Amino acid sequence: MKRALAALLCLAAVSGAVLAAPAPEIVAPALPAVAPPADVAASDTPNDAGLSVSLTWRASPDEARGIEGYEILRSDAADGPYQRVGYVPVGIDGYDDQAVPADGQDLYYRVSAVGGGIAAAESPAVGPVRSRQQWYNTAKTNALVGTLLFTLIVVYFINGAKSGRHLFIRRIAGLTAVEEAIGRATEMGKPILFCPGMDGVTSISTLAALNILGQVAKKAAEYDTPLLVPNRDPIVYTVAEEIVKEAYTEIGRPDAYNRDSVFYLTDNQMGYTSGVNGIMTREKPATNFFMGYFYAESLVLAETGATTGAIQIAGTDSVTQLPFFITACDYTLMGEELYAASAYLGKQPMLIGTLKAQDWSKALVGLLLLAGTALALAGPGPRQLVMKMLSIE
Amino acid sequence: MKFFQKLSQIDRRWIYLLVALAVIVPLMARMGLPDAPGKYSLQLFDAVDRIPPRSQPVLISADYSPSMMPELHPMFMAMARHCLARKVRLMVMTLDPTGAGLAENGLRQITDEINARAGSAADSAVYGRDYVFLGYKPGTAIVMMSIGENIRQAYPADAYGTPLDSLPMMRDVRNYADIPLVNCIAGSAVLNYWIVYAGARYRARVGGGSTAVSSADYYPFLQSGQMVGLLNGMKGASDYEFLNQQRGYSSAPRVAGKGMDAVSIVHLLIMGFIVLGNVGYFVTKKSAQQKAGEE
Amino acid sequence: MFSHDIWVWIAAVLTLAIFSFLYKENPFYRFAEYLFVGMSAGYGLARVWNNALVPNFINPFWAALTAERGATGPLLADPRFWLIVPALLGLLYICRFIPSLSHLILVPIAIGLGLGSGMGLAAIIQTDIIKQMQSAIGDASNVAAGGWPLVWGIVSLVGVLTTLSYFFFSREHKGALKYSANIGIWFLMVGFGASFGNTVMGRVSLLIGRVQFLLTDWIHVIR
Amino acid sequence: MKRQLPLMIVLVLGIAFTVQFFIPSRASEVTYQTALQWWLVMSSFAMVLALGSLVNHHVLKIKRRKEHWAFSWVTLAGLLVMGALGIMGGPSVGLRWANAAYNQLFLFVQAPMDSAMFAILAFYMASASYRAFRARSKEATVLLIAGFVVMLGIIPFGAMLWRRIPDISEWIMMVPNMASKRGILLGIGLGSTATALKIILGIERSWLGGSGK
Repeated sequence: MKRALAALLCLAAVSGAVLAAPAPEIVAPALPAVAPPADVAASDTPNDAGLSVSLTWRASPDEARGIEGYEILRSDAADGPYQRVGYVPVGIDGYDDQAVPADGQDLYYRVSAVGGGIAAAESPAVGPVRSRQQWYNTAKTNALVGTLLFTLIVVYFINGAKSGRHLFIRRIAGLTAVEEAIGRATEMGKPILFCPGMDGVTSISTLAALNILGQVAKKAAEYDTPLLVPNRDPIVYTVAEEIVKEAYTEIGRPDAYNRDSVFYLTDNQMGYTSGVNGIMTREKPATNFFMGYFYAESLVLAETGATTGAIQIAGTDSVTQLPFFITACDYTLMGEELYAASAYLGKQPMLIGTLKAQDWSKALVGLLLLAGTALALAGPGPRQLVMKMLSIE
Repeated sequence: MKFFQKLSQIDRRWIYLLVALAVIVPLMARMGLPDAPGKYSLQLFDAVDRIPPRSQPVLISADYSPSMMPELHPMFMAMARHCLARKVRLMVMTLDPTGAGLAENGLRQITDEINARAGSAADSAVYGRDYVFLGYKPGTAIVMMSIGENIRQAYPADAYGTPLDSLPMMRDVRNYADIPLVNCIAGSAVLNYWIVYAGARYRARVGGGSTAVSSADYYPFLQSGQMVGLLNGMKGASDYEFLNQQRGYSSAPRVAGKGMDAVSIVHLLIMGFIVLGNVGYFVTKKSAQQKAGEE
Repeated sequence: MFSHDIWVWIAAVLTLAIFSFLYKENPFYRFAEYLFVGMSAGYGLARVWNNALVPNFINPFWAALTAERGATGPLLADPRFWLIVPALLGLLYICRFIPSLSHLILVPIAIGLGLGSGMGLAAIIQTDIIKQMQSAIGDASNVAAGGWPLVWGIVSLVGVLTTLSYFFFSREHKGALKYSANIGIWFLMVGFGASFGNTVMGRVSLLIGRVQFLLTDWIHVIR
Repeated sequence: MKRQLPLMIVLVLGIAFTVQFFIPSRASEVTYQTALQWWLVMSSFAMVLALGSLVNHHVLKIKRRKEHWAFSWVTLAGLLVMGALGIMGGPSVGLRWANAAYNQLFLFVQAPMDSAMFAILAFYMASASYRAFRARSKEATVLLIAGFVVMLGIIPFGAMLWRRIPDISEWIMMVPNMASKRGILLGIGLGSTATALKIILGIERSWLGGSGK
């Protein structure tokens, strides 16, 4: 009995020792130990609206020995209890905990290397760390500098234009054709068709198109040539109508304005196209203008127009559709030429002033491209710096 | 001389008629024009071909709508055929609500074919053992990221409500680390998302197929190795069908192969027109110059 | 041989009606065109109602009005209630039908433009300018990619610079600018030709889809 | 007043949301989201104007018995049927039969016309290239050759002619094509930023229509 008791005590002592010692070797001898991830760092996620903490670490050197991923554990006290908040597979050494309960609260993190065949290896706790929101996005500094610089250049040249300095603008091939094309329609006694693009009124190309429409409408009013303006966007339709009406008033012929000339078709891309196709083949306009932003329908419109024998002038900043207008239209204003055209036709000095500003900015961009490339070719370090300065999130 | 003059003023409706014939005839009777698979098609095919059978599953995300079917559905069919014929396990999902029906029907058609031919249980395609259909899930990038953590977060169950853990082939699949290849077939920017979220963020190997119009956007990813391969429109689909047949994985009629015959013939037709148009242009110009010289 | 489904017939006949335009404008096309315009405008109306107004205004606004106030605070503190403001501003569009108030339509247009240009300004600088600059410099300095890729990167940079120089408006294209702008035009033309050529397959595929529908679903000549 | 108020609105909102772009904080984020939602609600009402124009146009056509006036009935009927079924079948009313009819009409009436219109592009690619791909000038010749090589690079025939053709075609897409696109985009970027600035500063006033002058 004594011996039995002694044995029992002995066993209890052993098992007590076993329980106190790190478990793996004895309780689960099948699971080998691995090194935990090192250099775990936790900090507030920069440039965000708060409620997020970013973690980074150095991968465990034992990744090849069965680590499948890393668990991210969080607690509001250094000694726990820790809760699992995320998981990433091996190969990734960072995690954003975007489920932080509140900003300004002290948090502690551990990262644990886990796998089916190994004992989990937890890193020491890091912290305290607090999440918070920021009021300036440092990642957007390049855009801020660009915006300020460009605004400065534009304002400078607008002031120059205001003071009456003459500004030269070179001839744009498609533009000289505009007047000629309107004259042709008048001679033939046929209408002019003007499509102000497929985008809404906030699209820059639509605004440029509406500017050009104003000029075309004035000429049409002068020569008493009927004008057809089918629309796809409800708001563009209302603005276009105002512009055309005003053009007739300005020429002094408000009575000649036909209420049917600016109209809405449908907002469906191909529905609109089928409608304009019908108009082109039935009314046979002598001149077609396609100005603004266009999508795949560009070629359908331009080819149909070509079969009716109309003179066609297109203008778009839609890079993907330029090839089709170039092949199927008589004249095409490419990209920036569309904006330039609207300034050129308007002949307002301030609009021309901004063109000058754009040119100087272009020169600046060109110089920066050259300088940046030269610097980046100097070595991997400078290249990384240039890339970082130009990186966007 | 006259001939070329006439030709340069040819009624465009003759051109339309020829284009129509160039599409209709090959679709009705496969002409069997020769094939020359492109390098990115080959790369993708090889990537699938190297995955060991009956191990980790390939993921195909069928992210296309019916309007892009002619180009993209044959890609899905060819890729799924390749996997199932080789006994490579297959997971199918979609991020486009209208893509779910297309993918599900396609999958059923292929498995029915395989099972009709199969001599034994081992040869047949068994749901849950050889393939699963996860269905549609809204939320594009969120779905991709949650698969990166654990596929059960995005898909607790398959499209039919069976929990993933009750499907034998899914038991050991947790995230991209257990998926040797992620394929996205899409005509939109979804493929881009897969490259960014699954590829760059979770180190998944991404391949896929896209419409001809948007394929050029993916060349940079192919050159930098961020994509393992790409099927470019009808040509890519046809390449894959050809490779499947060449290696004996499929004897099904080549849907995209027919389409590609039509595409090839229209291309040749257009190129022929361009040549004729230019010959006509130079001949008439020369004769006009000669006339001007005589006067 | 032919389908027995009336809907397939309708779809097939309308498809052919649209295609008939290629021969010439005719009453069948005209019918399809007028139908298409009307239906798609109605579809657009339903979409604006179901996808924009109902979830963004009607439902939340109604929920705010009918919510039990005790729990959620006063009505005026409920952001959903304030959706009435954009709705009223939207009604200003309709002032256009009242001649004496028609100028008020400029208010919602101005709001849209202010938001659009404000949200766009710096974003365009980021995506269209800084991003493009980074890619151009990156390609032209990618020493790690070695030999030819680097050469092509530098050729690309020349292409970018010369294309940019073509778009100089405030200076006559003379001297060095003329030379550079001319190279720019060459790059532009290669780009346009290549884009055109690269698009043919996609467009033919769309036609193949339609022909497959006609020959498979309507006349069962191919399987 | 008629033009001062809109110009003020544009100035204030333009500057506010340019600044917002650089602020990541929660208040800024909420402002942005709210603005987007308000904008969407507000713009939805413009649809009334658009449909007013469409209906007016066709009603007048029918009244005045203009050419092809009978077809205007088709447009009006299409508008009414799709609009009504769509709203009745939508979540706000929720009539199941209306939704079924709406979907059926969309799938078998509208969608086929849509796809057919798109498919017409295939024909037009052929006729446009026949007419326009002519070596009239050096530039036109370059365009023609680039297009020709890329087309050849896509079809298997090209690779059989010379196995490097697909690589050349890809090179054209990646190097000169990409370069010209970047150049155009840089110009467009500057041009559209300038226009945005002009709008905010009240220099660009085309949108004021009649009252802008």
